Amino acid sequence: MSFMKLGAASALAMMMATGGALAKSDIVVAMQLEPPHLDPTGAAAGAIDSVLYSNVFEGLTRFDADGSIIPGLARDWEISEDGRVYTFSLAEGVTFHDGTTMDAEDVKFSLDRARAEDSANAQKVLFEGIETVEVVDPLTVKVTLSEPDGSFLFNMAWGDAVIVAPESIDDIKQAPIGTGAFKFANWVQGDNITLERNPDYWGEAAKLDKVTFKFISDPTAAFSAVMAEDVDVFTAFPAPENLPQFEDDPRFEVIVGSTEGETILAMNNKVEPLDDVKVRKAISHAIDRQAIVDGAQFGLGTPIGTHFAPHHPDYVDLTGNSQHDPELAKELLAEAGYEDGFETTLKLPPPSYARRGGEILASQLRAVGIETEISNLEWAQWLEQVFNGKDFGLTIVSHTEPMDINIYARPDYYFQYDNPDFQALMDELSRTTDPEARSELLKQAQTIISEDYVNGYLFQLATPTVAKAGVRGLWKDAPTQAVDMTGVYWE
Amino acid sequence: MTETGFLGAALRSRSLVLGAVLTAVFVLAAVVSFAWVPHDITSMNVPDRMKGPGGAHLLGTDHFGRDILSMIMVGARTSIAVAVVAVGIGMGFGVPLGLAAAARKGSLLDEVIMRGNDLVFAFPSLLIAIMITAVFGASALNAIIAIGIFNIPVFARLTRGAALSLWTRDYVMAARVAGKGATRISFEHILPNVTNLLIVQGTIQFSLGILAEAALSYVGLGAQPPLPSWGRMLADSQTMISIAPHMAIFPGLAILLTVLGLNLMGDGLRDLFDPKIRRVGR
Amino acid sequence: MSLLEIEGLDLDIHGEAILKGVSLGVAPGQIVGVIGESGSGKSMTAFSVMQLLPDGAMCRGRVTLNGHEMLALSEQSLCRLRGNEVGMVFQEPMTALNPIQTIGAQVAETILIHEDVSRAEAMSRARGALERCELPEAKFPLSRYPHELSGGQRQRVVIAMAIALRPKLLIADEPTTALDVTTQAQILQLLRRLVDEDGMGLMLITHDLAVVADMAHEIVIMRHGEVVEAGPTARVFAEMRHPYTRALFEASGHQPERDETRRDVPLLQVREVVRDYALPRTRLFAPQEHFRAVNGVSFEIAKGESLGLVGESGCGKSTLTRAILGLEEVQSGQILLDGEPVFTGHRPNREVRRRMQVVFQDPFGSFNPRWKVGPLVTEPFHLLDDPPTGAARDAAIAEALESVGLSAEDRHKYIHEFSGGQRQRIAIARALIIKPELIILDEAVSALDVSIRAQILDLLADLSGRFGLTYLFISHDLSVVRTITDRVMVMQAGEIVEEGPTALVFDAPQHDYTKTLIAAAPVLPDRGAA
Amino acid sequence: MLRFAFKRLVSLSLSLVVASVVIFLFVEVVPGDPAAYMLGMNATEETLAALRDQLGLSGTLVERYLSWVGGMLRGDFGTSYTYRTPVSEMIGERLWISLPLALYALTLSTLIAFPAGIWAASKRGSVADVSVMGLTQLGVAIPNFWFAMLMVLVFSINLRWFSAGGFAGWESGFLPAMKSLTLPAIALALPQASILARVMRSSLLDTLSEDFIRTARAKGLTKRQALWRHALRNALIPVLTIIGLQFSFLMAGAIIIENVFSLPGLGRMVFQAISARDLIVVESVVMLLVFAVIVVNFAVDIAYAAVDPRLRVRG
Repeated sequence: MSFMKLGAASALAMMMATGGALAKSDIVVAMQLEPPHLDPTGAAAGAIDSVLYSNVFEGLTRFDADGSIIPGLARDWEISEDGRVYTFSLAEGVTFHDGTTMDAEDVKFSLDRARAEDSANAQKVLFEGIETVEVVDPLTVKVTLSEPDGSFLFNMAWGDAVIVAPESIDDIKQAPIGTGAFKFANWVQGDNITLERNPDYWGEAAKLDKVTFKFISDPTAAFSAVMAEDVDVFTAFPAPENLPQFEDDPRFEVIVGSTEGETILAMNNKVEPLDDVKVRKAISHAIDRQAIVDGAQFGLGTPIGTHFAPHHPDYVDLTGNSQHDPELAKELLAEAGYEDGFETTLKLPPPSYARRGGEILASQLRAVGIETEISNLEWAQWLEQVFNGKDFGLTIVSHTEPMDINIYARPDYYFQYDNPDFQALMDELSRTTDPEARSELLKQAQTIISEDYVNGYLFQLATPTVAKAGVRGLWKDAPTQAVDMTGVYWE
Repeated sequence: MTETGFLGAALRSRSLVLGAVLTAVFVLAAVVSFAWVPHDITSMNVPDRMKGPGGAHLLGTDHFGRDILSMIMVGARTSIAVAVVAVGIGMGFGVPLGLAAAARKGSLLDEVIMRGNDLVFAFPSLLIAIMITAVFGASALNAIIAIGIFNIPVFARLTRGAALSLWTRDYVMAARVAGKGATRISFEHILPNVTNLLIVQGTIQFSLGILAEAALSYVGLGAQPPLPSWGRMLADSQTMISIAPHMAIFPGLAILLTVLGLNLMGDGLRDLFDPKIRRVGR
Repeated sequence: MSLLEIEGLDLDIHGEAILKGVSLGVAPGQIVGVIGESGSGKSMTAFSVMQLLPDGAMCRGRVTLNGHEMLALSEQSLCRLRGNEVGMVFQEPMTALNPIQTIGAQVAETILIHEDVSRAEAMSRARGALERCELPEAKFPLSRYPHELSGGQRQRVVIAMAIALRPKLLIADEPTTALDVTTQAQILQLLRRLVDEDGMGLMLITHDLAVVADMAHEIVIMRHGEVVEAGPTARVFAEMRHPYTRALFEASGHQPERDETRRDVPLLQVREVVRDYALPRTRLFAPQEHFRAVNGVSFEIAKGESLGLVGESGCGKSTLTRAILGLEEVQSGQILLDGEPVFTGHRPNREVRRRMQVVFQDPFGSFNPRWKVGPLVTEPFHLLDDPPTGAARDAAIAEALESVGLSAEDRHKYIHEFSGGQRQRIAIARALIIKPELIILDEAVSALDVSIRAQILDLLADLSGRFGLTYLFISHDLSVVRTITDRVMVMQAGEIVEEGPTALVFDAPQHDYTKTLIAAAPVLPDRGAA
Repeated sequence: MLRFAFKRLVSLSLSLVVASVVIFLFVEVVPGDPAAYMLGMNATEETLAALRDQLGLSGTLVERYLSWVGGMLRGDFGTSYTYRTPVSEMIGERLWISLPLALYALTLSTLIAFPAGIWAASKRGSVADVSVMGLTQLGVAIPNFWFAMLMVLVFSINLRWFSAGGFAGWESGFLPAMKSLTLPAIALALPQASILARVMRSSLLDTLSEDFIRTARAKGLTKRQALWRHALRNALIPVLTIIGLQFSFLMAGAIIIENVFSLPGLGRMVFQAISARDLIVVESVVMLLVFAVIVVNFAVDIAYAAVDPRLRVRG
């Protein structure tokens, strides 16, 4: 029976028992959700990447703290003129945690595995562009794309594109073997995962000996765990309402960064009356973003006017298009033939930004005559009814994938927006690699979806991190779902 | 026990009076809430959120700035409605099953009903309630069904037990001599003599229903917004318990006092109906 | 100085006076009979001696037992006396013993409580006490549990417990009321023997004058908490100074006048009836065993006749009744009422059942407490195809109630507003309402006090004369059957062992089972026999 | 006695079979596809189909039921969709929290309820009786999750005596582990102790009014001796049933308390499995809980026979 597994010393418990003395080279990081398993290429659950991305697994390229793409296992690369052939030269002397060497073979194995017919990779679409992967020599790989893709290097930095080894692929879900600065040590299911420093790491060694990830889903338990100093850091703290208490407590410091999560009021563009742009515009003007941010997120989160991350250089502030103006909203509804408003459904997924935001939004829409029937769904039901079934009027969800404005170019996507000009714009974007041209195209794209009032753009999801004073090197923002501990240390 | 005697004894029993008063307060609050509520619970004004009790808001405001007293009054409607209908389902199905099982004691029907009861008792009620709401979606109606199902075996078993002892009585034999069939006897003779027991158990199941509804909506599976419910108010208040304790205390107190009132009433009624107690006299 | 002296004992519970100025005495070796109907306070007197009174009881006066002033003693010292100097035996043997403890342990406990002896020693003395009460080691080892014994045997265990420490005084509160006639005789005989052997005083409480008549040296007659008459048994029977004593005596031997004309037109014919009950299987696949409750019974009742059926509990008389009433199908044989079969195929037919009704024993259990008397009495109308309604219905109710000596207005009352005797009258009214020809009286008067019993017997005799009714009178009480029936049958283990005119059967019983039955029944001395 | 046990065993296994069918059908009806839940929003249809194959979700209803039940008989509950580990292993780990918690709560509840019930019954109508009855009325009425929240507020956040949640793990020693189970056990024990005390009191009062108690008093036993030697053991029988019911409730009913204290027990695992549509886990755990309840009921029946000789002879 699994008693032995439980018996393995859980770092957290030892820590607590021996007090803070050892804390200097160890750290306990708490987060809300526990990863279902430990294969980042086998599921979409963000928690897997949070624990393993760049700590245990590394990809060819890698996200830096500010979201820019920096070299990973591929030290440098040349791109052919027509932008279709990428030749990566790999870092030397890189070994996996089980001692096997990491070379071009492993890169080819990982990419072929992700794009294979029966691949269970959640982001399989990132690899569709790859035509061939050739091993030139142990340290060089040549990847040929079917057509140029400006964001290929960006895609290779995703957690789903990390490099894995055929030797250790079989039980990767329970014992992940990567090339990162930390090695996987132990997993007490339902409670914690511990990582230890990888002594023979090829790059700059990690400053900490041991990192323990503790999973506390209940917001009150989270608050008390931090207050009782059971944990050193709590990433994406679930209860923003408690932050003021941590701010004025000298033992702690609060870091509020932003994420790639554009939180939107998605409208089903194919359903009466939401197919009429006037109605969508009316709804956008009925929304008071600041009230939702204050009410639901206790002030955390920056209002957005379009589906783009405000901390990104190419962001255009279009909140002006949808100012909170209930009178205008009523006029627009009247013009569209709905003087006494209409009834629609508001289906909400579990996160508190959706549940609380939904209640506030419902009262704001009611003020202009739009009645909403709220139904709180679990993720499985939300995916089935809203995302796949498209059986909804309105819903609130935060899209946390980085740079995902291209979803507006997919007519079969759940809010069913079909605009040929926008689709053409997206094709052009994927073909251009020149940065200035790309940012001009991105600006145009943001303006189209904002003026077309495809969805009600609410706010960019913030990520509050509460840490003990003295912890250094934590990421402020979350350009991707990751808790990169490689650069973290105690002062 | 002539009519006046019944009322006299009722007033003398302390727990019955206290229980009735407590329950009446909340039933009244629910009824009044249809017509009047101190503050409109649909409108939110975030600026004056989490205000302590006193001033404009007698019991303070919640995390959206809504008046807690009004929320509790309207929440009473949900809790009481769910519990009443759930007990109704329990009695509606349970009592006839119990009567039928007793009328044909030892027959296959009796065995099937009793085994069925044991089976339903074996299922962990809260878990099944959660699964029901997972299948049909979380709503007050599904909470009613989930809680109602687990009331059925309680009433079936209670009715069967009481009916079995009545079937041995001479006046049932007299009715059989008068040619009456089992069903007719069950409703003319057995049921009237079991109603006292059902009323007492009804109040107890009513209070358990309120607790169950609160538990379900606490995990988010009871009544959905904008319909307020005490359980969900507790769940919402949980994270702010250290900065706004009043948000957690008042809904909890509402649940406590309603359930306490019902249980006291149940006790009072049990003593009132129990001839043993009455003969010895308080 | 006599063993027990009670002087001017007053007792009230929650302010309600139960005993008023009761005085009586018991000398060593003397048996004092305390007679009274229910509610006369006879049991409370016994409990006052033992000081085992319910909460809220207030005692005044003097009770001295063997020199101890009982009312003044502390609970501590009272406990030392109970079981040691005074023992008590109760009415209900079935519930008097702890069901989950062996009889050996329970008897030994009396010894262990009062004396510092080893458990083995106590057990062996318990063995001795049980032997004295005629419970031999072979059949009744100490390891037996109460539920494995019959009512009579359990009463013997209770007696063994009471006399284990050879108390000075034994109080027996209606020790044999719940037992059969034959067992009753044996228990009384045992008590007399124990009194003689130990020379202890016995306070015997009963409501049956006959029981006390040939046993008690002195008798005390109580009514509503007061002693109305007391003295040596013979003198009391001879003088009967107090009117209540006379009424009590007269009622016990009451003989209602009946017209004795012979009748021979048969009404009910029972031919070779057999009735079996399936026993629960002892082993899973064992063949289904049966218990034969009625084994080939045949008899006839003529119109207007009053037939008695006597037998101890378990002889099958109730099963026979249910068969006659058509409530249970018989395995073989036939039951005909005026030539018509009670059962056609598997269904009892209504026309036959319409012509017979039943009156039950327990006045408190035979009425639905939720119904008023009106609907209760008219329930048999359900058997009629077009029962009377409106005014005709009211008239029928009024006639039925008045014929049993109640007023038509009683129909609006609830049953709990009537006494035991009145309820039995209502039961008879219920039986009369559809004018049946045959009424089965299943222990109809056993639960009534002697004085009320006499009135009901008079009523039944009068009704049979007026309406030409035929009675099947079932009882375990021979003295009642003797006074009201023309013919009598004696039933034992499912068979009729003797049958004949009542006077003949009682005076010259043939079958020896009948002989033991009649011998065991206590008989009142004839009036005036000095 | 043996036949009595055999008969109960037959009806027990019959209800188990019926329970397994009911659970399986009920879980199959739950809408929502586990594969979609795991692969998120951008998964393509073939990847979903590929994953469903891997999880063994594609067989027909009957095939899946038979393989599930067949597995269970061999102790193999199948592999969890989300965690990809054998369900039996997960259950094993979580049982090490739910079972001790249930036993801890049951002991607490019995230790509180027995003395309170006996004390109240022996002093019927006195101040002691009224106060015990009043307290138990409160105990029954308090929603245990609200009580848990208040305890966390007072003991964890303000007084810091207890950690507010999480489980220290058995390897950190018996005491720290029990310490983290203490508050949840108290929250669970409160209502149970109140119910048990009331049942104990009423059962004892009934027994004290029996005839054999009067016989015992007539033999010279003091009130206390009569209560301890005769009344108590007879009064235990209905109390046994309640304890049996409570244990089965504690095993499954702790879902909410496990959530409030974020204890990784069985209840919480099933709750999370339901929202993650990890159906194989849900089926197996509910089946296990039903099995536990039926076994406990069976044990209570046997205990009946041990306590009450009248039952020993039956059957």
